[in-house]
Amino acid sequence: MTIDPERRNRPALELYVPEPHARPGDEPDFSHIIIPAAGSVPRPDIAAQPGEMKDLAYTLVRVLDEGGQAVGPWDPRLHPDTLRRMLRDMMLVRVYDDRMYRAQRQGKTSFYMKSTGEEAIAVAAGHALEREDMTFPTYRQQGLLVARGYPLAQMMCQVYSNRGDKLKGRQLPVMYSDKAHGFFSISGNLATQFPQAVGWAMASAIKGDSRIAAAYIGDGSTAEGDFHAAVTFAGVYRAPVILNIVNNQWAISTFSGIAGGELTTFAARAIGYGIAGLRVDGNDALAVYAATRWAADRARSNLGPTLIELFTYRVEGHSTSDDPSAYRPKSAGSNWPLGDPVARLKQHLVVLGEWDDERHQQLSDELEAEVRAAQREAEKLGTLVTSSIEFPQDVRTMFEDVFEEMPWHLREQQTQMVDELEAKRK
Amino acid sequence: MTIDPERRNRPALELYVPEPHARPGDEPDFSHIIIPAAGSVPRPDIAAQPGEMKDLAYTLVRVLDEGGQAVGPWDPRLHPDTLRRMLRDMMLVRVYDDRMYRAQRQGKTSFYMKSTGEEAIAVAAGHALEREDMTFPTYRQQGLLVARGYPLAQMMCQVYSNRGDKLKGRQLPVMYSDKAHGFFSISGNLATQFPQAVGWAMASAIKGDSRIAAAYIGDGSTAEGDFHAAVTFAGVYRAPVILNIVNNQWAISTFSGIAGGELTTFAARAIGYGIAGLRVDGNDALAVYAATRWAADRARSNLGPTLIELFTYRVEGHSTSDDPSAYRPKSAGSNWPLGDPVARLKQHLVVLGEWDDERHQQLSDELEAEVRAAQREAEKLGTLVTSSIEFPQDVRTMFEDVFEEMPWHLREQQTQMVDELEAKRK
Amino acid sequence: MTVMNMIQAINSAQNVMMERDGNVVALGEDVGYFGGVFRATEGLQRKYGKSRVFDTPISENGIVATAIGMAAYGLRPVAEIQFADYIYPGFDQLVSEAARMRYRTAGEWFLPLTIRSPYGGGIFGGQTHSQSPEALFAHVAGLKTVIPSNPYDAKGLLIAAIEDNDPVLFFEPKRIYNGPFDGFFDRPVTPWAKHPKAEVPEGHYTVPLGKAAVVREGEQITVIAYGTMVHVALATIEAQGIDAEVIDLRTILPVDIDTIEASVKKTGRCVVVHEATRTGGLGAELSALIQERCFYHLEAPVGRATGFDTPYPHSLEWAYFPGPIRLGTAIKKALED
Amino acid sequence: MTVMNMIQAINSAQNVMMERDGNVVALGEDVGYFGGVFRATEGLQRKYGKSRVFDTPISENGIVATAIGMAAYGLRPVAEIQFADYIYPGFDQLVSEAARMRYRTAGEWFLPLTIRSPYGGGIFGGQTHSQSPEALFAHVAGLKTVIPSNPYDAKGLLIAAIEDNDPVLFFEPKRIYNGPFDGFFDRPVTPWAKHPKAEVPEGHYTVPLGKAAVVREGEQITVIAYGTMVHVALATIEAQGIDAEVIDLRTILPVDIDTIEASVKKTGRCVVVHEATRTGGLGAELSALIQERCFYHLEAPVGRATGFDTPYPHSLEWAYFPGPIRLGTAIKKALED
Ligand SMILES: Cc1ncc(C[n+]2csc(CCOP(=O)(O)OP(=O)(O)O)c2C)c(N)n1
Ligand SMILES: Cc1ncc(C[n+]2csc(CCOP(=O)(O)OP(=O)(O)O)c2C)c(N)n1
Ligand SMILES: [Mg+2]
Ligand SMILES: [Mg+2]
Repeated sequence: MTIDPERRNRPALELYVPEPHARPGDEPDFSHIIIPAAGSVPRPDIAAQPGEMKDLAYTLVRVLDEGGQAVGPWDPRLHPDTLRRMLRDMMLVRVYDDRMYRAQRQGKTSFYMKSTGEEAIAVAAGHALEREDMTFPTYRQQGLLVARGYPLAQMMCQVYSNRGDKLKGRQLPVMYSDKAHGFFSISGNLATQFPQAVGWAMASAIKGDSRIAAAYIGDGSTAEGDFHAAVTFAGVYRAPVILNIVNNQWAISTFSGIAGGELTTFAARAIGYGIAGLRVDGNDALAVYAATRWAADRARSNLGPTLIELFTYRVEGHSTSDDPSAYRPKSAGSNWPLGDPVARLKQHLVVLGEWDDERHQQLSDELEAEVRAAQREAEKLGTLVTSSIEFPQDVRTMFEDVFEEMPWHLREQQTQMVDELEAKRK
Repeated sequence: MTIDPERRNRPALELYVPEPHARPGDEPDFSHIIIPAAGSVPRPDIAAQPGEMKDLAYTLVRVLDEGGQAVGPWDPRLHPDTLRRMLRDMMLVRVYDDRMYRAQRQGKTSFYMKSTGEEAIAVAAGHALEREDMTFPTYRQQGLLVARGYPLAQMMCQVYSNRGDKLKGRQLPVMYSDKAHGFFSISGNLATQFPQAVGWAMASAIKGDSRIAAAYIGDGSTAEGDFHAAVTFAGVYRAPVILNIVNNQWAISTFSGIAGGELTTFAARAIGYGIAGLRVDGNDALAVYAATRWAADRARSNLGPTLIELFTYRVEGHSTSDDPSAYRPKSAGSNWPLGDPVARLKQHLVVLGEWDDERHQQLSDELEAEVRAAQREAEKLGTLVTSSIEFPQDVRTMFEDVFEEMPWHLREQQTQMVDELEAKRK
Repeated sequence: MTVMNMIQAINSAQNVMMERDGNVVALGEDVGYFGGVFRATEGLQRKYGKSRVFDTPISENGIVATAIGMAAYGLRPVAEIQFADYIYPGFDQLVSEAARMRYRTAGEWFLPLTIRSPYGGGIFGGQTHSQSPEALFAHVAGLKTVIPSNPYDAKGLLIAAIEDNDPVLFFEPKRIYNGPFDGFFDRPVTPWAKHPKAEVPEGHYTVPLGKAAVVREGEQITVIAYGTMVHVALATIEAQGIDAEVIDLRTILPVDIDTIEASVKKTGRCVVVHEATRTGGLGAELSALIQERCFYHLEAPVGRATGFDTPYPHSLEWAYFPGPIRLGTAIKKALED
Repeated sequence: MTVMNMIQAINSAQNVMMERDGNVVALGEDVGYFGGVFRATEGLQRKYGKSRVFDTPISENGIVATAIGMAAYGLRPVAEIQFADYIYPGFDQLVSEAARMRYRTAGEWFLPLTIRSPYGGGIFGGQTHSQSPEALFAHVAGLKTVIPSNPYDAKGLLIAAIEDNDPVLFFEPKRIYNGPFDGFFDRPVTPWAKHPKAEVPEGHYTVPLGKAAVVREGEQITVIAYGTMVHVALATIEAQGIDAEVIDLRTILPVDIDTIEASVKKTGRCVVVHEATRTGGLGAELSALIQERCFYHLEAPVGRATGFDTPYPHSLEWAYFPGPIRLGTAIKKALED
């Protein structure tokens, strides 16, 4: 504290710095989390004005209740086949994540990121959207690719940066891209995809087409200016876009309070911009499905964007480079009161009489086998070797795709590189 | 419209582009503006939670009613001397603006920006804040300097980029700076000052001091990422800062709808971030004073930031480079239903029996004389001559203040410039 | 052929392209109803409608980002940044996204995107309406940068930029919007009408990206310039009676190395002139390239006549601006060395 | 004296300065409780409290902007940008604000502000965890840029940066955080412990900004390097048995021209090496400066060994990285020419 000659008898100001409810050594504490009952939130007509549905930003759209029943107006009433497909895709994402995580630990690649506990968010949206809609994901929506049937082996080739990687080993693992599966190229720079999705959606409107965009951003990343640009432009032009905030309550080591999450919900941002907003239980596949559909219908009817906060919890570390026990209680993930999305969907199917433990185990074994087979296939095309110049890619490709046509300086550098490599090989 | 093979029988999307209510040739149309009665808005305790005062973002804090009476809980009950000082400062700003505008038209400088119709916003805040508080203004709050008694001649020297300009002619006219008068350097880059103010306020809190910051931004500029950074950081750290949005309904040629103003109020942004927000009649000096004081008291009591939308109208062109008749009806400014801030404060004083037309005329004449005298004084120190190398500044100063100490390359360039100038003079 | 100034030529390029290709759209602050603060999009909204020519919020970041999204969809957006000095809020989207998209997706996504921006000094705009940031973009792999010096090139290059399948930054030297300013600020301004390059075809044509123009052949020295500086260079050598070869780069990246190399090998001397700050400016790269490639032909060091390493000061505009004296001194030095 | 690696030295510099000066504060993404993703601020929050060492929202723009405000108040903020590749959202605040504040207010406001950022490649971080953007900042008048190559310098330079009254960018080559990597990626990593420059005083000392170090004297050729490349340079000339003079620039801007000039005038030959993309990189400026100032001493063109003009590709890291072969080839060429 400095001596402020002008302070007179005023109180000293203090900097407030938000602090999570529990730190390593503490018991995980989720007592501050308010969980409205499943089925308790009304479902407005898609043509309702944003001003009429502000309350939806402060509650939680939930369909699956504690007993595994689907209840209330948001129940999307899906056919059991659809539910089983969603369950399968969520389980597949989890098996895939575990495998790739282990592959990284085995030194087969440089980096990996799991989506454990957040599988419903990507998978249910993948099922709710139309195939021709474009998604602008973060690195935690691998479930969108799985839900749309993208070959696992191809995903793995990207993770391995190997000969089979359609991105030619240029991107960090998990930064997939596939136009045909409506999955926009993932950027290492957080939040940039959010306003790009709005531009894409505006283009669809400019052309008079019917395709919409669905964008994803993390709770931490909402602080970036790109978030603001996205919501501002989406609102002004009534862009046909779904703006999803995946609030898994952690950035890397910082909790959502550092992004403003102590002050209000992330869904409330929608109110600030005057657009429609929903807050949804992200561990409830049916709620995610229903909310996505509702927002998609609005977008497709020229009723503008919807901001959806998907409330969930990042059960595991941020990435393979992270050890969460350094900043939060070890068992935090397993104590998350909204449960596990896979277990909840499974329970629902069981309650419906459409599923049982045996079939579950069988499916689980099948998926393990499927992933293992894909891995074998992918590894035939190589894995990342970090201390070798036996690159899976032809080095000449390094100079391609900087521009459509290679200019003289890149041609010269390409020649230089080829000579260099020969010298290295000697 | 392209043929979208996947559209099936869906409706075509359309891009919506907001359009103002009236364009050149139309009658000015303000029928959509909702004006709550003066005195009708409650005044919460400063310790009230932001969540309890959301309504304040959708109404309009007004104190002066149509008859010139100060009414309701926001009446700051100012002494007539204070009211007269505020009136005087507002009138002075207007006279000053007119003079400098004319000076630009006479070729004495390159550029000027008036604040006509917005004088109450800066002047009343200047009176409500403590002298040691720091303001982070835009180019339309010259009234802050006037209210704090900054010498007019010095302002003019800046506008003329002349020998007397403490900024050494480096900044575009109206980009004043004066630390001693708590007026932060104005940037040509919109919005940058908004998060800087938050950082300044955080520093005051870090030091345990009691000084607060008041920042200004235009309605159009709220779209910049800096706005988002400012409100996010201010909320997270409960920074002692007042975040003022001056909504004069126009950027340059674009109306506030292009910044999202059709969707909700700018004050509603506060709700989105979970901080306190007010919407205030910016043409009502008493309302501006009261709101500023309320927000300042909150900030000083460690209760965090307040976002204030000051609702007003840009009566004249954006700057001397702008002709508003190209994009809005000519008489729009004079039809603005919230009236003229000078006339309204004058009326109030008259109603109070503390003022009359004669004194008003006398003051007006005095101010004209004062401004004319200041102008004579300033012009003695030169005006900008755009086609000459008879610079008011020593050219060597061009290389100073890039760094605290001049590095070798700037010293070399300085020598080169001096030689060059001699060659030019020949 | 019609006589056009730079603004008219730039307007015409957009008009021609919007007419030919329904995927071309224009956006930016004040570009819609009003037609741009420099009028570069005047009349286009009236002609092509609000969904193809529209005003944007004041967010350069949002402008670039949404334009990227539009380009990813398949449009060819032409986005205006009102002044080049205001491009920095969009810098991340340009550098991390626009420049990298084709590369990081191995060609699956590419961005036929043009960013237009009035640039450079000479109009008493002070330090935030005068900047020349081209070198920042030249250092970023994946961006092309174009700077025209006359109406004919402006239209042809802008059409080429819009037709290009990669992001192109198109900087418009605002000082020469209305006439070919040669740096003699104390002489009356000449309008474009008298300049041969103001004869502009009304329809479609292109001036290829990546190709410089030798605007004057000469033997004594090579002067490399672009934008406003082309006119300064011509005026300077004329005033000094020097038989210089003057190259108008037109495209900053990829630079036309063949034209540069041939000229410098012929003359043995070279000066680069630009308005941007000196350190790390384009002159540095050109100087490095030339000495790498023409070392044994060089009879004197490659000179640089540039803006100083300071912000652009409002009242000292003519002390900052690299006019005929600065360039003339550099040429004289290169000839004498 | 203690043996420290780079991270420890950087941590120590902040610790020393926070202890001495109550105005020094540290902020950035994950720098508070956790102590930074590279642990550069580990233990500081515990020691100095949350109001002096704190986590920020993920907004590089907000970090730079609020740090500017704090510096304007009179603090000496040390802000971390988690990776240099993520500095671009803060580019406008750095370029338009931090760099200009002293100038535009004629010294009334100045900004004693340090921006630290891990930078450079060599850790398989792919194109968004590997970049070297220093040249972008060297082109901007008003910013200083520092890049240390060893623990001793890192601490002394960082203290000097924090004490400096102008904004300083402090880029930390993350590849050498734990050991002096020399570019031979197929050999085991040497830890700092064996390096003489890992002997670091525990208390306060400075290494002055703007001064290069001649890390090896030699006669045949001058190699100019900084950061990781200093170790690559030393290893390369040792492997090739060349008697080169190796200059470690340490400060990128203002560059130590006297040391460079003296060395090149002595050796007559020069190669600049950096990891950043070649076109418009710092090598261009150095090459231009050297040929301007040492033209008649140069026996061969100034060479450049650099990263290629492409993004940094994840799997081709060792093809991109300018290691001993690339530098060796450039040196050989400069010696033979
Ligand atoms: C512009 C930018 N800044 C910082 C980073 C480093 N970074 C990568 S992920 C991450 C945390 C993101 O948290 P959140 O947005 O909540 O997403 P989550 O990982 O929880 O899904 C950070 C800080 C980055 N990649 N890009
Ligand atoms: C970053 C940036 N972008 C664009 C501009 C150009 N510009 C100057 S003022 C202005 C309009 C600002 O409107 P608003 O924020 O509403 O403020 P007002 O002038 O109405 O007070 C624009 C677009 C700028 N100065 N800086
Ligand atoms: Mg998160
Ligand atoms: Mg406005």
